[in-house]
Amino acid sequence: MRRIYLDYAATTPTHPEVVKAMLPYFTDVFGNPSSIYSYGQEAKGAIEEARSKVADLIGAQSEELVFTSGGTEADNFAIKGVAYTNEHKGNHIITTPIEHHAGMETCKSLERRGVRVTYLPVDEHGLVDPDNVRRAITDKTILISVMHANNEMGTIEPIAEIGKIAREARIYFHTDAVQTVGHIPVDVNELGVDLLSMSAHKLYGPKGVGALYVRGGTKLLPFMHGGEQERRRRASTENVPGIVGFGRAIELAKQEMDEEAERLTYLRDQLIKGLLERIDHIRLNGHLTKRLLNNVNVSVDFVEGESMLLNLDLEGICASTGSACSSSSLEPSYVLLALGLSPELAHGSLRFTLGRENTSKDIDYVLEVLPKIVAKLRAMSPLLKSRR
Amino acid sequence: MRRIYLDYAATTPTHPEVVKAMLPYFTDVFGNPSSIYSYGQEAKGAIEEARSKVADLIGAQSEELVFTSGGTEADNFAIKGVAYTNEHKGNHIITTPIEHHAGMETCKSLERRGVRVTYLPVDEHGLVDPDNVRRAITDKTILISVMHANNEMGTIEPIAEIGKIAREARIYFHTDAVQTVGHIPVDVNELGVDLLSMSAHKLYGPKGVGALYVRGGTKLLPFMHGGEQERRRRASTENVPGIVGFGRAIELAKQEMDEEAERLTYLRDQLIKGLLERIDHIRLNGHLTKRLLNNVNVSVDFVEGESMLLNLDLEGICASTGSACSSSSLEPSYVLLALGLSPELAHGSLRFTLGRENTSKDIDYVLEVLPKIVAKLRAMSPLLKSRR
Amino acid sequence: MRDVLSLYSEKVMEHFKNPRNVGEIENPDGIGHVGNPVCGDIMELYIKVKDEVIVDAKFKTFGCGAAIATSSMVTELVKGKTVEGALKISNHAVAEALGGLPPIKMHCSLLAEEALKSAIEDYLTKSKKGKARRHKENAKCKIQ
Amino acid sequence: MRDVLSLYSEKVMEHFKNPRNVGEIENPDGIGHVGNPVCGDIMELYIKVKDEVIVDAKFKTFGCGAAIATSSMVTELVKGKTVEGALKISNHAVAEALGGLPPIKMHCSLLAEEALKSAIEDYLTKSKKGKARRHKENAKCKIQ
Ligand SMILES: Cc1ncc(COP(=O)(O)O)c(C=O)c1O
Ligand SMILES: Cc1ncc(COP(=O)(O)O)c(C=O)c1O
Repeated sequence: MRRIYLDYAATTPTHPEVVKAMLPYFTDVFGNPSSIYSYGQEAKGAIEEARSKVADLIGAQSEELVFTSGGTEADNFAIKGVAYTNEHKGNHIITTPIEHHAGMETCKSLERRGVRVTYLPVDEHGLVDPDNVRRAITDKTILISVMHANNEMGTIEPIAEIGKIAREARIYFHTDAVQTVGHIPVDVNELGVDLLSMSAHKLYGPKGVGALYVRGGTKLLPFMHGGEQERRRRASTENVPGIVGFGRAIELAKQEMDEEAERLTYLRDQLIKGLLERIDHIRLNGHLTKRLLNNVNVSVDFVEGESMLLNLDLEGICASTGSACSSSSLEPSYVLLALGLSPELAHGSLRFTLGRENTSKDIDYVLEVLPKIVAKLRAMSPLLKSRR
Repeated sequence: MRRIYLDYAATTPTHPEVVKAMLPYFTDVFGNPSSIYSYGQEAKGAIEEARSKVADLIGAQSEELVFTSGGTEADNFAIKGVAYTNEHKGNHIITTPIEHHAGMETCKSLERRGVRVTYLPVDEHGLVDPDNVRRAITDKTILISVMHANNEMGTIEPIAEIGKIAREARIYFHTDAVQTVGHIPVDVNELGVDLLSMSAHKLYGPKGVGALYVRGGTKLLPFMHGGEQERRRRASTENVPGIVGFGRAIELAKQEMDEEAERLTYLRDQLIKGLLERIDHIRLNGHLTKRLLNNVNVSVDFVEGESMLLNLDLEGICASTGSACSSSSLEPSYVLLALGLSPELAHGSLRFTLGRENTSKDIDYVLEVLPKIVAKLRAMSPLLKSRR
Repeated sequence: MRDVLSLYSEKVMEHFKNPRNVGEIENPDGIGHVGNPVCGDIMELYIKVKDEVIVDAKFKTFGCGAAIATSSMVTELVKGKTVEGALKISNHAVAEALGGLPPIKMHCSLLAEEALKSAIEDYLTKSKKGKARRHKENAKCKIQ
Repeated sequence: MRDVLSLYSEKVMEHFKNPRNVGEIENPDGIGHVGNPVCGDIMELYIKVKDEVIVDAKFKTFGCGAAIATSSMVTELVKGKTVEGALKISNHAVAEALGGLPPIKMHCSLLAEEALKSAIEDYLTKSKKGKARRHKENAKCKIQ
């Protein structure tokens, strides 16, 4: 049976070119970049080359980038960093109820330590209203953190507009751009952000490496204390192969971005259209147009997400769901609930996220397989009966 | 010119077998381990296999291991974790002045937040006296953190004895075992530790992955907030290839440990003896016998470390120094100063750490080259003159 | 591709793929209705009783793979048992019969046990053969 | 293996490998002694002056690669200069002549400048041709 991977927002395969670029740094140029002998300096050079590639893609200066172990660390670093560095100035953070767990749980951890957090409302498409940001600002506000695009339902937020408001109010502005960097154009100056999180494994780079953009002049207490790596901003022996791979992945993403964007947008729209046509009682979650170009998120009435996923998996299709049952908590996706969905609909969500290897055939296959699965599950659903 | 790598304590080359084990997890089994489809579950299985290998080596249960991005994160997680979790119980930490930066800077960051830290004295060989630990305990003490073996001068601390004291006093006990795991036997129960830090790249595994052992029942607030990975103890998409590589490296270390131990001890002693014989005004730093089996640390009178390193590098030899000049601060190694060395002697230190690829020939070569370098530098040293 | 996901045992997947006794019973002697849409699991269990023996059982379930498999299994286990015997079927028995469940899915087996108890109570109440016993509260959205 | 380490420029490494003017001058006209063992850099600079022109310069240095290279370079730069001209040699000039220094090593060039100034002051004091000017304090253990 062929396998159709439609979960690129969860993670991507590392591009073979990326693996190739990484390999010498495991066994050959393996020196510690902090060492002064030439052998360590070579590794250091490779890191700096990667840094300038990443910086270049997002319109930043090399010195403004700090490599991390992934998107989660970048979010923790940014949010806790601003909170701890600016304790004397204030203790209020503005964010949204649809941030990734990495942002959300970090904010909650700060709430338990006395920080006040405002979770702005979002509309039924998941959009934040910049006016609400403006209104939420107090003289104690030290940080605004709004994600660039949501990983679950794909809505792209008005970051540039919020950036203007943050700048006027002179408040640090962080965005989690894990789902956008490498996929759509991201420019830290156009967005007006001071801090921006990235993760390599979402753009065909390796797992376990990411970066935080920190605008020049931003004071930020380190999150990882220890040695003097990353200009004393992030301790620990650098993950040289990972960083090199990240750089190479960024380079490839840049080359292919325009073409891929067009191709994936077409496939995405094909899938959305097909699903809405072939399955009744189904709805698209997230914004129709202000949307990640590879994201399809639907809620299917009367059936639960995990059972759809398992059936899809049996047919060789990898997808994802906001149903609780696929995680170790039981509440359904807080992101979908924030859009106003009922718990049933949140449990009945399915996410397909497209990527490099997908073709029209994959879409056709999903459109052939999923309606049957839904029919089978609906036949055993007590919810359907109760509506007859 | 041949290159002789004698800086295995800084980092090791990733073993080719380890790279081989990692490769499939970049491109083939690349799924997100949190996904429920079979493809993600395969990756999850690989992680759990690695976990049990690591646990097995240190006499722990699999559930007691949390993978991290390296030794630094493990130290941050352990120390900040205990401090934040036990704020209500007390605010006093006992540690040493010779911890790795990762432990040291983490403690300092806590001091800035009101935690009281006792830095125990060490004797001229770098040994902590367990009686001093006992005496330092107060009813506010929540953590004792003493490293297993020092990365710079190689002294192995009496961890098991301190473990007994900690257990009697019912105080959490952390050890940084980054330099020992995979090299000498480490058993969490024999050592009596509750928390133990490891790093893969010190044992022929990849950079950017490590682990923290957390004894069952230990309450520890997460350090990285976000998703539910690692049983909610450490968020972020797992670095699957890195973790698999760590597991494989541990397996290889276990197989080769006894033989390597004997071989390296012999080479180490050959190098120590040779250096003391061939260079006058030189002294061994650290303990003569309670010592990492691959560590040689000497101070050479009248000459500065970086200039020796550079000359060694020109001859193809990679080593390291506790001289400030090799880092971005100017103070010399706080570890060597803690032994009572004068600043000149600390600046004049050289560290050779041996590993898998070294042979007797390498030792002979160092013994041939270094005396000439020292002679050349002494000829231009104002310190030597002043003693004539 | 492996046919069986390692998250679940082979037996669970077998019941998930081919659930037994799906549907409703016309004029059932007892109906159990448990679960909660917030938690993402809703089970309906129907039983037919003759001479104190459960002669038929069917279910309808909205829920994850484990919820469907445990529903299927509990209907299998219960058929042919006396009402008293059926009351002794514990969630662990259901899980065991399925070759085990992942820890985070054990609550599904509890739900199946509750659905059964609830159906039997319904039967006992209707048939006035016993006083209504309070069945346990529905599982909260919490992992047991 | 590359002959030149990328931490330092080729020029720095060249002076490090073959430092010029190592040693002491017997009966020097001025000695500069700067640095501090705590910071790991100690420089001694000797000058010989004839008709207000520095005709010879030598050094002894305990320190890192940059310290040795800047010592070597400053002795080269100073030879043949008048005392007044030599006083104008800045640390930046020394660093520039070496093809640049890594930022964290700029303090070494400052030390070289100070060693030179100190030697000239010593000369001026001894020769009573000027009042002793206070030379700047030794660099603290801090990166400039
Ligand atoms: C929007 C967003 N932020 C943060 C993360 C966390 O990144 P990582 O898994 O690299 O820690 C993810 C993905 O997991 C994400 O989609
Ligand atoms: C004793 C010790 N602890 C901690 C670390 C930090 O480990 P890592 O570089 O993996 O963060 C090191 C090495 O750098 C070390 O030697």
